[in-house]
Amino acid sequence: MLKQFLINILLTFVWVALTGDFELGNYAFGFLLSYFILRSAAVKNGGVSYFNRIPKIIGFLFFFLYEMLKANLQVAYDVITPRFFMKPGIVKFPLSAKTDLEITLLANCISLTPGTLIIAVSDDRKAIFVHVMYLEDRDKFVEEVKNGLERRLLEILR
Amino acid sequence: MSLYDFLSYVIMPALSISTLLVFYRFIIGPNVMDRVVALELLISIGIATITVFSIVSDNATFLDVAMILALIAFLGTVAYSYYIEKKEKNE
Amino acid sequence: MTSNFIILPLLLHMATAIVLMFLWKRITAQRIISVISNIVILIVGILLFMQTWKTGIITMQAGNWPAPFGITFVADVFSSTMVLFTSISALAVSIYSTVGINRARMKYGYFPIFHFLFMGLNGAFLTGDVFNLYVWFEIVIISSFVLMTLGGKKPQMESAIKYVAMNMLASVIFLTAIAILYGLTGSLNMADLSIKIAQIENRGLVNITGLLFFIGFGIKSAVFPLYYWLPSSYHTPPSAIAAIFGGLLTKVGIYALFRFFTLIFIPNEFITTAFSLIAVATLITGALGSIIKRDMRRMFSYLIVCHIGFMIAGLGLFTEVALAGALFYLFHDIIVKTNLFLVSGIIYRIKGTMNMPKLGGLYAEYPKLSLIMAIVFFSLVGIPPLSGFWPKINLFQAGFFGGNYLLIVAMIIASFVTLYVIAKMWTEAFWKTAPPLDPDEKAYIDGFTVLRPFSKLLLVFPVVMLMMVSLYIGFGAENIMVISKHIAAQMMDTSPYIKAVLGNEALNIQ
Amino acid sequence: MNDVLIMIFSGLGVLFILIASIGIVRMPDFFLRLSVTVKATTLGVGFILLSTVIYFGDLSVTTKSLAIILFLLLTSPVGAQLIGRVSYFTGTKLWKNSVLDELKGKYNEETHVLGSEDKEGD
Amino acid sequence: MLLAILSGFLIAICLLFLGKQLKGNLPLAVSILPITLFVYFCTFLPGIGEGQTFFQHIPWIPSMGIHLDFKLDGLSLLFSLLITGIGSLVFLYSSSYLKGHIYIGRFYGYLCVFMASMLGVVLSDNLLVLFVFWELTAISSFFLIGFNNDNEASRKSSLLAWAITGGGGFFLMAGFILIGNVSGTYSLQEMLSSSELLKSHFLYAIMLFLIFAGAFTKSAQFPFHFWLPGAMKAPTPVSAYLHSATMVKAGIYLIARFTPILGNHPYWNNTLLIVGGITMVYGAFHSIFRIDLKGILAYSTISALGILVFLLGIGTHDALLAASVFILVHAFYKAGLFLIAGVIDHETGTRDVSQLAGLRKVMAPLAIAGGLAALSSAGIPLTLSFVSKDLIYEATLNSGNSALLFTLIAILTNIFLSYSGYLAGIKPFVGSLPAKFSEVHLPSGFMWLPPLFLGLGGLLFGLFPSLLDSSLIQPVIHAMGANDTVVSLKLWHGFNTVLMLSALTIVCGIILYLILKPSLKRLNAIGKLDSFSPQTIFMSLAKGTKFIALRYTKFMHNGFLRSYLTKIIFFLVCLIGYYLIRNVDIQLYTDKHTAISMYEAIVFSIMIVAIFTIVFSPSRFVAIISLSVMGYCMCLFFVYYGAPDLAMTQFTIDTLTTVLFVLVLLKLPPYLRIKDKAAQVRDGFLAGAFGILISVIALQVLNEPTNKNISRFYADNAYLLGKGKNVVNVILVDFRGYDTLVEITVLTIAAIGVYSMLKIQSSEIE
Amino acid sequence: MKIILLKTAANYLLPLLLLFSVFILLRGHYEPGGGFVGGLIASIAFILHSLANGLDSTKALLKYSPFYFIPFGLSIAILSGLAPLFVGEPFMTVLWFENPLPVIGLIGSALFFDIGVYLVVIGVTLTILFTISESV
Amino acid sequence: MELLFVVLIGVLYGTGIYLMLRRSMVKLLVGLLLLGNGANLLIFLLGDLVKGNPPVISPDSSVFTAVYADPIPQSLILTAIVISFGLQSFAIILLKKVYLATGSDNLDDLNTHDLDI
Ligand code: NA
Ligand code: NA
Repeated sequence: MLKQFLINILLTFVWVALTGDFELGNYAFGFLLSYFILRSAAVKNGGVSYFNRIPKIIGFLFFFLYEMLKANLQVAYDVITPRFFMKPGIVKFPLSAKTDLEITLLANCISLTPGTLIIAVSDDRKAIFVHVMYLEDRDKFVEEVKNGLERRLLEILR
Repeated sequence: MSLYDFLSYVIMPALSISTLLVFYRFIIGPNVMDRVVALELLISIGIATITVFSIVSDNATFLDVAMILALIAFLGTVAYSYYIEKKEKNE
Repeated sequence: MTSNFIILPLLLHMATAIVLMFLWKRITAQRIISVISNIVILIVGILLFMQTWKTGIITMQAGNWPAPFGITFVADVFSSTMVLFTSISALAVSIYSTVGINRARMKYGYFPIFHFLFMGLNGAFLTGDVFNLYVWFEIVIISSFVLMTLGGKKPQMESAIKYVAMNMLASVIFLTAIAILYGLTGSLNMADLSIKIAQIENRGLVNITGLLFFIGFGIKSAVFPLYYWLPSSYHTPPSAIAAIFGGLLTKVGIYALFRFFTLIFIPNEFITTAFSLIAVATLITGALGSIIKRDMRRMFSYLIVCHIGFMIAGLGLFTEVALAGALFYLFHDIIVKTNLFLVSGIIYRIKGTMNMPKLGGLYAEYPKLSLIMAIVFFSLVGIPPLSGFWPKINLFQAGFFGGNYLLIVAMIIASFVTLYVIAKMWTEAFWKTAPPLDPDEKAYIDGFTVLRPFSKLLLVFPVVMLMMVSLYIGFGAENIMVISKHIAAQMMDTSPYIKAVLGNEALNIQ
Repeated sequence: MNDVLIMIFSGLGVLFILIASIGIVRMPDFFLRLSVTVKATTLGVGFILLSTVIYFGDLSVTTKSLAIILFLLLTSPVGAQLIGRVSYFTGTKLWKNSVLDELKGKYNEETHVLGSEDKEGD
Repeated sequence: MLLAILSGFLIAICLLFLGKQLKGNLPLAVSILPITLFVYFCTFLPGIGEGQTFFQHIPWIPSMGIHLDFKLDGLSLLFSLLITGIGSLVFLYSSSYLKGHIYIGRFYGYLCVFMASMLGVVLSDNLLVLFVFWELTAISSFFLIGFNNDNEASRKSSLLAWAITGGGGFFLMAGFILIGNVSGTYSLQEMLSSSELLKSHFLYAIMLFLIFAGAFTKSAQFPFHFWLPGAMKAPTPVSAYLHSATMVKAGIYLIARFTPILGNHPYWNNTLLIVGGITMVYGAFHSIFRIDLKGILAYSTISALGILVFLLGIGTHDALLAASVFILVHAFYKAGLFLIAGVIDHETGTRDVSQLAGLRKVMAPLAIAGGLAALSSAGIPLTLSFVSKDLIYEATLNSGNSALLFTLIAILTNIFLSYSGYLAGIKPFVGSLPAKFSEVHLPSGFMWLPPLFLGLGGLLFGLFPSLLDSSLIQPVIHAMGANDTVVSLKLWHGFNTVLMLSALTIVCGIILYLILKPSLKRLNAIGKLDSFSPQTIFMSLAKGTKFIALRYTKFMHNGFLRSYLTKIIFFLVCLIGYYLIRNVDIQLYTDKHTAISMYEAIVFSIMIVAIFTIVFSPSRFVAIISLSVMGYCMCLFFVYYGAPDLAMTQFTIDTLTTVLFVLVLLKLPPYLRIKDKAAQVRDGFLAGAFGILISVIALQVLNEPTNKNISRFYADNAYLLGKGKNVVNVILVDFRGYDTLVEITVLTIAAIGVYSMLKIQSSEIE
Repeated sequence: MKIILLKTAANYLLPLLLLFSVFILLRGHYEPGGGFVGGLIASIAFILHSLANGLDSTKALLKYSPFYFIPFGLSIAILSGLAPLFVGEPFMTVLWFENPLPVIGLIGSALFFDIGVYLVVIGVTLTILFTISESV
Repeated sequence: MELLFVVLIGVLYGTGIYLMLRRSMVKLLVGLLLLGNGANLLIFLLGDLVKGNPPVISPDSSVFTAVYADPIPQSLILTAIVISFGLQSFAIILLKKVYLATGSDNLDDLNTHDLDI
């Protein structure tokens, strides 16, 4: 119930921002609109109580941006230099994340950091298969992701 | 160098070159999924191009197109993978 | 009556179609509503015709935007007559369909599509805007696609591909022509175009645009050498649908040709010569095709092609007399061709085949029905004083007047062949005793006799109704001829049309 | 000032895009190409969108730009995963220098089920 | 007069639709109609005799100059009397001939239609009205010949008869219209004054050709005669009525009618002489070989019709007079012979003249009738026929340069005709009665009285020809334009050349009769000539036409869609390309064009490559994905050139189309790739030409200034009046909202179509 | 395709895209967009949903068969065109309410027309695609 | 730029027809699609090209202050695009249905009935 409401509020803000009209009427309209859309779409998903997580979210965002930039530069270097330094491979990454949302966000984050790409999620949701460009040590890689991305993400979501 | 010139003579050409490169991959393939990836990248570059063009022509209206592209391109990707998965080796 | 009255014929069809969509699969209700709606529209059609006949051209500026800025609907005598005849056919076919169309087809949207199709036809007749005409054409063709494929039998599908491909090609050419027209004039309003086109100095380009329109409409009207879709497809759908096709689909192309080449692109000598030659080729091609076909509906298809030639001949001769003749022929043809396919449907129901060698004995089994059918056939042939005869007089007159002897020869041949094939069909299907069945063939049970009397009536009544109309056209030819001459005169002098649409000032500027 | 920022952002954006484009041409196998493109474009397009935000300085443009970025972040990895998965299962081979393939043998061709452990019974 | 004609049609309609309810003596009741009409027309005799003409004018289609104008003059009256008079006899005769036939109602219906139409033909003064009735006679003839429609020969003959006469009819129609065009009227009466104008017109020959085409086909002139023997499939009273006494004479009537208008011109006379001459000899010659009674009569009828045409061709006063009388005479004796043949057939079951003999013993009154008719046919003195034969010889003898030839032809013909007359009228009755006919007895009086009556009539008028001359014949030839002389018919002219010739004819006829016995062998002998008879030629022409039609139709409509498309595009390219090259000064002005920027050029080249990938890619999937690339390039162009709405829509719709393709293509068979170099090159040329054509036209249009008034109006008023700032959208929902309404309807229909096509089960249909 | 990532993404995209489609629809009179594109985007949202979750779940979500959106939308469009007839204006004359509403701006019958278009487009697109998916 | 458009249009028309003349149903359909795009571009071109200025009145003005692209061709193309979408979807389904009926993508397999007499 609360989750739904929060999403409703969120969508209202999206609406207001999208239209760029900050009058009260627009909020009301946006609220009603997203209410009806949610009602009709009846999305079932996990909401979160935001407010205590906002700092963590911001922290995560910066961590993520940093990772992204860093890795991007590495890939960029490899791409524009004539020789390839890659050691690609597909790694099975056992999941701690459980819900669809958690898995999806984790997977997206992994994919967005260069050098790694989710190729598949097992149908029993126990593992994801990651394509890694610079695979020096399989276990070390799994460990890094577990403690880095996955932990931080789950902290926000749970 | 004005912003306009920079965008027109550096950014747009650079984007165009990217487009050409990706299109080259699109043409050579070698398999269909390569083409799908190339198409997706082409559309992303398109989004960028339209965005830059909206600055060049000083008209925010075009951003809407970019937005639609971003929203909808995904469906194409889903459809293609759906196709490949179902179809397997019929070609 | 406000000018909104003009668009009632199409709005009512649309409204009916929407209501019928809500009543999806409730076929009894659909049947009743469809027939009632068609009766109402026919009344509207009659009123509209009387209105235009009495008061001249009526216009409606859609959305209240003055022409040439908005879309103008124009009802002159030509369009209102077309609407009237179309409505008559529509009523007949809808009554016929209540029994003549398979229930499964009704459950899958036959009636809504039927009304959409007629909405498209009426729209095409009434619009005064080129692009709007394109849009109405699209309604017509997509509805015809659906009707053509409704039922999904294999021959239907096969012919539909050809039908669809060629009609879509025609649409593209039409659109191409519109593009050029807009590039030349910046306008889409027909009356406005009439003025603007006349002022363009580069006549070559203007005529090329006209020729492109001709190709586009020509495919739809099935003239030589653009007619292939017609004999490929008309024999496959059920008779009621074929009746709409045979009676009306090509006619809307003809209507557009007449409209365009009398209002916007006044043909020069090259174009009239081209039209004449095309008319000759169409007449001959249709005639030759009809000679060899032994399937009744295939033969009728070629006769449609053949008779299109008479109408194109009117454009080729391009005199008031000729146009009047072609128009008369057009009106006659709508009614008769519709009826022809309805009749073929009844025959099919009785005998289970359209193959003439296999048919037989109809006259002995159904003498009165056969005589009614005979009147339909003879109207088609143009046995005087039935309806098909009178317009030929005008065309011959104009042919002699213009020294177009080739055309006259072609018209004689076409008339002769029509007479021959119909007479032959009569001797085979009606006179001959039905041939014995092959031993391995299953005997067909007469699907007509088993019907309840009321159902029989629903099948026969439309035929009789249309027959009466064609008898009226024949015996009351004076009235039709006066109308046709009136329209032809309006075609030769476009200023009333322009004045009605754009107001008096437009002509002064010119 | 704004102009310089815009130039920087757009320049960065184009750089990433260019790199991705070169990547897609040069990379030796499909998964590598996929890998290179997905994020580079997201980042590149993101930067360019940021420059529009600065240029127009208008809330609705900002929202739109952010919406696009958000969208790309959400959809492009998912898309890449779809493509990657399908490619793998339809038999796209890994690069010859690959070091590990833990996905091999986990997909059941008949049931189309992807297990987390190796297929049982064979 | 209209009433007289209409009454026939009205009764016919009743008969056709209530046919089955008519039983018993109703046929006799129907016979009252022709009798009444006959009496009615007789009442005009005095007036006509005094030189009066009766008119009736009822407007019908005034806007085309078509009125129900009727004119009764001598010629019309002669025919009207024949039509109703012979009609009365035939009506009565048929009541017995077809007694108990289930379709007797129908039969009388057709007969009434025919009689009324025939009256219409001879009474109409308006050419087109005349034509209306003309065609109606053809159609009633069609129905009557095909009356026994379960007989294939009967169907074929009726079709042939209609094809020939109907085909001629269309020529006639063209001729009438041409004459109407030139003279400015369709009224025969008014046309009389345009005679010179018509004859000096440069299309005079065409007029003649067209009119004669109609008249000759109807009157069974060589080479169109062959439908007439076939028409003998009709019940015998019909043959008597239509195919001998009346309908076939419609052509003669027409020629006679036009004599004062178009006649007296070398083309006119010579054509008639040649055609008539050939026909009379040809018909007469053929008649002597037949053994079927009706066959004999058919050919002798053809010959008689030839004589009439021939006489009209001579065109002198004498000839016209001879023709007028001969019309009457021929009707009398030929109808009589037919009716007799009918009785014989009806009673003995055969018409084979080689078998028939001695019937006088069982049907004496008929034998008398037969004798009278045969004598009449031979022109034995005391019959009217004798008078007529005299007149014919007189006409040929006085016909100027070719008199000798003409006379010889006439004699020859008449000898043959006498022979065939004896054969039909006397042969069956003389000799000894074969045993198989001993049971034969005289039928009801309705059947034998009419022929007897006709025979006696011939005798009566032969004895007192003056009954006719001033009351009827004089007005007739006046109507044909010879209005300067007084006619006086005499049975006895004294001993002169003409009498000698008559006597010669009779004698030769008798000799011939005595030598030549009808036999199958001789029939077969003449049958060998059939291989180059006009009928054979016509039939092979028809066959040839059919063959050509088949080849042509299969060539044009060969089942291959690509062939159709090729033809369409080829036509388009030729027509428009030709016009473009001839009439447009192709020029290239680039000064007004917008500049090409590098990124546009790149999008352009990508698009071109994508298009060619679509075309040539071996994989369907690649083609479709390239389609996406192409659409996306278009989208970029739309953005560059200020069309964001378009870009959005194009992109969304392209994506949806892709999804559709993907869903549908899943289960399609492999992409078809057929290597056919020749076809590829040919299509490539055609497609290239088409593309270039469109490009060139587009370039030329770009050179023309565009009037932007309307779009300026939209731009100026979009916000002020339309209250919107996106002009495109304002156009879509407001200025041109109708387009949008229709367009969503198109979508609706497409959706219904897709839904129905996929959901409907073929098992539900039929 | 039962792919977790896709499913999740589609579930979140659905409301977002629907919202966006309404946005596009309503502002069409002022900026690019309108009933068409709006309707197309909404249908794409549902199609995506159906590709990810299966057709049945999308159908359950919609409650009504998309087919009935069509006559419904057509009715709205045609009624908005008929409205001016009661004021004595020609068919499809746009009527405007006196006062502008927040967000949407002036409300005119054109807006209802566009809403009709929106609904028809959704109905049509979904009918077509769902029918095909069912029969593939 | 007009020249490039002209070339493009020519190529679209030419290749569209070329594809329609092949024997494959799919190619036929794709050909029609290309032709439709060609026609749309033609409308666009002949309505005159104006770069970068959509026919949208700026938010702070009630009339156009600068040049703008002609909105009429755009609205025509929009209508045409949507209509051809309707037709194309129908045609695509038809193609599938024909395939189900005949089991072939080859148009030449569809001429069984045309030659019947
Ligand atoms: Na222009
Ligand atoms: Na121009």
